[in-house]
Amino acid sequence: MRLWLKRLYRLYFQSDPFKAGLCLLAALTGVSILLGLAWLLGKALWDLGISAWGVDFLRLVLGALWVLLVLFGNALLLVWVERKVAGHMQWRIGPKEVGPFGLLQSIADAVKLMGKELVSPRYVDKPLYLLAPFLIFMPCVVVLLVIPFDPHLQIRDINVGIVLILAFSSLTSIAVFMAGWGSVNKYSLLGGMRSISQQIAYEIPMVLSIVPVVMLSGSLSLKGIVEAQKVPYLLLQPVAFFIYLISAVAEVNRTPFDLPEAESELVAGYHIEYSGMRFAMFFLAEYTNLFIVSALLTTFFLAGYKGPWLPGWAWFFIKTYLVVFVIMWFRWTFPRVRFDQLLNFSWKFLIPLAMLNLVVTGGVLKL
Amino acid sequence: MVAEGLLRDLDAIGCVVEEVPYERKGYWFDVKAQKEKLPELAGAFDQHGYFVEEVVCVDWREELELLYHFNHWDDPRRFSVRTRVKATDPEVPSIWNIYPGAGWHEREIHEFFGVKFKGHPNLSYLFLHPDIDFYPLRKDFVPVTEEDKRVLLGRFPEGDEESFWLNMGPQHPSTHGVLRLLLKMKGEFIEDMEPVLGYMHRMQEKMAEERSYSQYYPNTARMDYVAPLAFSLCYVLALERCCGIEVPERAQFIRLIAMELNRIASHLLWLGTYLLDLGAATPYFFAFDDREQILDILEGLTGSRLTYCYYRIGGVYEDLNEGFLEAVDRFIQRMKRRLKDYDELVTGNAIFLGRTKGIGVIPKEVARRYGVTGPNLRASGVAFDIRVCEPYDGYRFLKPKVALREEGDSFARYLVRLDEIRASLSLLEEAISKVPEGPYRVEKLPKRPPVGDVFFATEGARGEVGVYIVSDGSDKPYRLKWRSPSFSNFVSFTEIGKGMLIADAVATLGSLDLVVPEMDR
Amino acid sequence: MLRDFSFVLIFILLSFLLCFLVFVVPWVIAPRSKGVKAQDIYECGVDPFGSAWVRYFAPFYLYALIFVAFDVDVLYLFPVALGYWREGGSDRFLVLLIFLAFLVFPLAYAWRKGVFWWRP
Amino acid sequence: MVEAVGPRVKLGVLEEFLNLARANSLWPMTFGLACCAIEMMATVAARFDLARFGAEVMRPSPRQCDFMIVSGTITKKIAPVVRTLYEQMASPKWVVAYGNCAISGGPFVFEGQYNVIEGVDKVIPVDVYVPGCPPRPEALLEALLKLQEKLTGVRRFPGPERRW
Repeated sequence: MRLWLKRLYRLYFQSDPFKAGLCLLAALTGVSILLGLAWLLGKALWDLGISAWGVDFLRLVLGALWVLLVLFGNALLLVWVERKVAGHMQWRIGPKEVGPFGLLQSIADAVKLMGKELVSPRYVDKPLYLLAPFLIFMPCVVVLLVIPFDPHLQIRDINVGIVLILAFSSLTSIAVFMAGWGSVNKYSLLGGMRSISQQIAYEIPMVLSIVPVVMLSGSLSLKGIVEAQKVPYLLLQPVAFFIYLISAVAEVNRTPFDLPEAESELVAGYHIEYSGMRFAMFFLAEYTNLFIVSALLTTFFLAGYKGPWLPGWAWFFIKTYLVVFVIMWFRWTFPRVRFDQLLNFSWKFLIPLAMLNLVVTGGVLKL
Repeated sequence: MVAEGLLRDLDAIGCVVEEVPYERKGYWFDVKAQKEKLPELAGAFDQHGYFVEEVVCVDWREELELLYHFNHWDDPRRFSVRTRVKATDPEVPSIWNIYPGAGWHEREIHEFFGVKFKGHPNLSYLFLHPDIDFYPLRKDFVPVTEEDKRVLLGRFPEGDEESFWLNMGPQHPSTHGVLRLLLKMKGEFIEDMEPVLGYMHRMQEKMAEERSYSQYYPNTARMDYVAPLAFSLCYVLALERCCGIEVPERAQFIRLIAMELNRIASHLLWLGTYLLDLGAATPYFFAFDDREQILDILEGLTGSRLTYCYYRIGGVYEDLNEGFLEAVDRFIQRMKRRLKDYDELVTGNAIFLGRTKGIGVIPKEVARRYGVTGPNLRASGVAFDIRVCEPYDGYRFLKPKVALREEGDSFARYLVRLDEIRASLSLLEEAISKVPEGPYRVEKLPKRPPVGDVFFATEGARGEVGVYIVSDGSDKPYRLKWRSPSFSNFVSFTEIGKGMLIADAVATLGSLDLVVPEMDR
Repeated sequence: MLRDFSFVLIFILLSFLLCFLVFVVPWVIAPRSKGVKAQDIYECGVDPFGSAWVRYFAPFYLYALIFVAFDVDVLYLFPVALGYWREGGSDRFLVLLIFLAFLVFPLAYAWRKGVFWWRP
Repeated sequence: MVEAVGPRVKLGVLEEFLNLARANSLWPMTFGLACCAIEMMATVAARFDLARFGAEVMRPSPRQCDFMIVSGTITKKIAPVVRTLYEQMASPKWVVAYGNCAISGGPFVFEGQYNVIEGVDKVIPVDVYVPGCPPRPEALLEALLKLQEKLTGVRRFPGPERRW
């Protein structure tokens, strides 16, 4: 066993380009096979119809597996991508030594965090402090339930999907505030306060930019919206698209709107007292939320899984990760805004603009 | 001129003013005053628009001598005001209400020498650890009495449980080192603050008294490690002035080139970390990459990357290495291109403008009363640059262009620093074409400096770097006092920082370009 | 409908279970620190003065208040928008305008009252 | 100084696997003290790029980082802070004494000195010592490799002698 581990170690760290390429190829093949499998299963189940209880149960089990795959696969991938993207934007190469092209970097991080102590400070408000990581993780799982990855790959097409998503993503701000308040730390308290007012400020323009989409498509189900898009709504609703993009960046607390965890002001913000796996939950939620808002942007404005030649899920992931890349690009280019500027930008500019956009859309549709 | 008007006033107050040779002493007028007349005297200086450069205390065993160095932006002829008090019960009237900047120097003297400043509102610990129960810089062992200890432990908000007190630092990403600010917050706003310094107090001044002149010299570079050559240069030039050594012209040019390269490196480091404070990570990497180019050049010249020990009394350690001038030229061309990139990436960015424009304005009057110098002062519209006002060394041959802005806010400080990089580049371009041939150091040096005192000021990357050396003719300094620009720049923040948002405080603190070990010494 | 939401419920439970499992692992395999201050509140390495739970200042609450005025109304926009295009006549536009006017009012009022202007 | 108690369940293979992961994901704490901190920053920057080894994730909160780089002089005033920060780090944790000051007080030790603690190992346990005043960025990279070697028992790059 020991020898085997050492061999593995040597493969990790002293791999030549050939071996590295091989590893990458194997990893890619594995992921493709998994994706294809999930797609096929979804398709088969779709064809079976959804009346039978047994099929529902099967969908549930497969759906849970799929969600886990997306959740963890996406987080591992995005952490690596982010560090690599940051590296290349900053004239360096980023993770390189851990596995081929540093691909195993995020796995090493995850395992390390798994073996890290869970410190729970003495003076914290125990229920709030302990519950916050649960609550921040929960919306990520639930929202993935309704996202249409493919015409056949949607775990459950709930007819009020948008409302469900809005309701659950609002929970994130509560979890963050619980973390900030429950830590009884002054920095985390400031972070929590900032977080909650930021999230509520940007939720309104976000909702107001979705309303025109609902007007155009006449459906609250995500699949219905995708199916209604003859052309991507980006072309019909460019203003709503940009409002949604900005609000999305703010909702997931990323630079230039990463005020709740502003490193240079609040040290680490609301998760300052969290260590090990508890911190990892916040980390995981951040990247999953990033994926989710990008996926929703794709669904609402970029015609979701629709596209020529390639299968639906391929189009979906390509578009989503393109949006993710753009948001990362923001992060490594812009400085952070100030807090009152952030709030007032929403209340004084985005919300009036979104309303105006709504009125114009309404007027044009009734002409 | 301003000084003449002041001299008449000083006569009226009744002080003995003596004109001293500037070339040997570093100041023009030596004013001897009774300690009771200090506030009146300070008032006269204030009326004529002088600022306090530093306050020095020298322990002459029976008596303590207090020195106030006053200087003027438009008429840079330095006044040295000295007064003597009994060592047994030293008490002096404080001038903090006229010059709040001097009040901070008084706090320092209070804890290091035990001089009591009558009327000072806050004489608690600033630098020292409460366990140190003697006055460290006194020549004899003088323990801290119970009563003094109470004063020193005075102003900690132990009982004040109702307010929101926030410790910013010592371990905080945006204080760049171990500065600690105790902030009294009102939500996101700062109501009041109490800085706690001295986490990096490394006894530079005490050490100077224990070591010989040349033994102490390498440590000068460890004070302001971002632009160490300014401190080295200041120390070396002060001793040269004291001994009357004339340095060969080639050495002066080499010193100037190295100094300007170091200044650019320092400003680049500031640029990177400042943008990091504002949340933009990428400029940090760009700036550090450019800085590495300078470090390569300076490593070839001096042999080390960061804490140089290159200047020598009477010249420099080694002649220019092969290919040095070409490397500098290559760097100048590269840097000119890169400055355009910075302009595109940072200067026009709307978020950056929103964060820095109109934030942390230092008015001229505040700058004067606190003794702010360097780029921070020049961003407030005062063209005060030691390189131009009191030209020393190579700057007697080459005049740098003084970057100037009127606004006084963080954005102006950013622009001034970028302009200074440009000015330094053109100065370098001129210098490398004019480096004369000849020896690079003088062969014969005196063993020890003569008895007397000397002050020397140079323009570092952060402002006026000054050193005051008292020599008793032995091979060790009797007293050595640094004027560190960051300290004066920082204490101005205690006034302008009140009522700020915490985000603005970070933006302002970053724009002041502080180096903590230089403040703490 | 009920079946839809049973999915949601099951997923919520699933996420909690997952989280719980993830927290048990480090409890088992991670070493633990000893130290006097290991369990204390972190504040840049020094002891904090006073509690973090103090009276907080008003602007945040003002934002929360206008949010309450806003959010519920905004949610009612969805039913309005749902059948907006395909059903009904031009009078729907008037309805939309009236609805939005109710939204504009609190915003204008808050703006006028200086909620968006921060001062110490 | 006993600084930590072991895990509740300890398996040899599991421990090795964990150590392998730990060695490849060492997150330093953002804590600069003095001169050496500048070289630390240079190590993170583009030329030396600590990110290659997955160690560029500078966490400012001690709860989330794995090792502390003590980059500067330990004065009497900062010593309790360093101690507190070390104790507040989540275990397992390591310390790199970076530079002569952190090793022994460096150039700031002289007769009659009153404020410098001569070496950070008088305050907290140290795993890797890096000499130099200040050490070059390459030295910090080497310290990182040494720390990894301490964890896995294997040196990442073949050094002067290959172990296996």
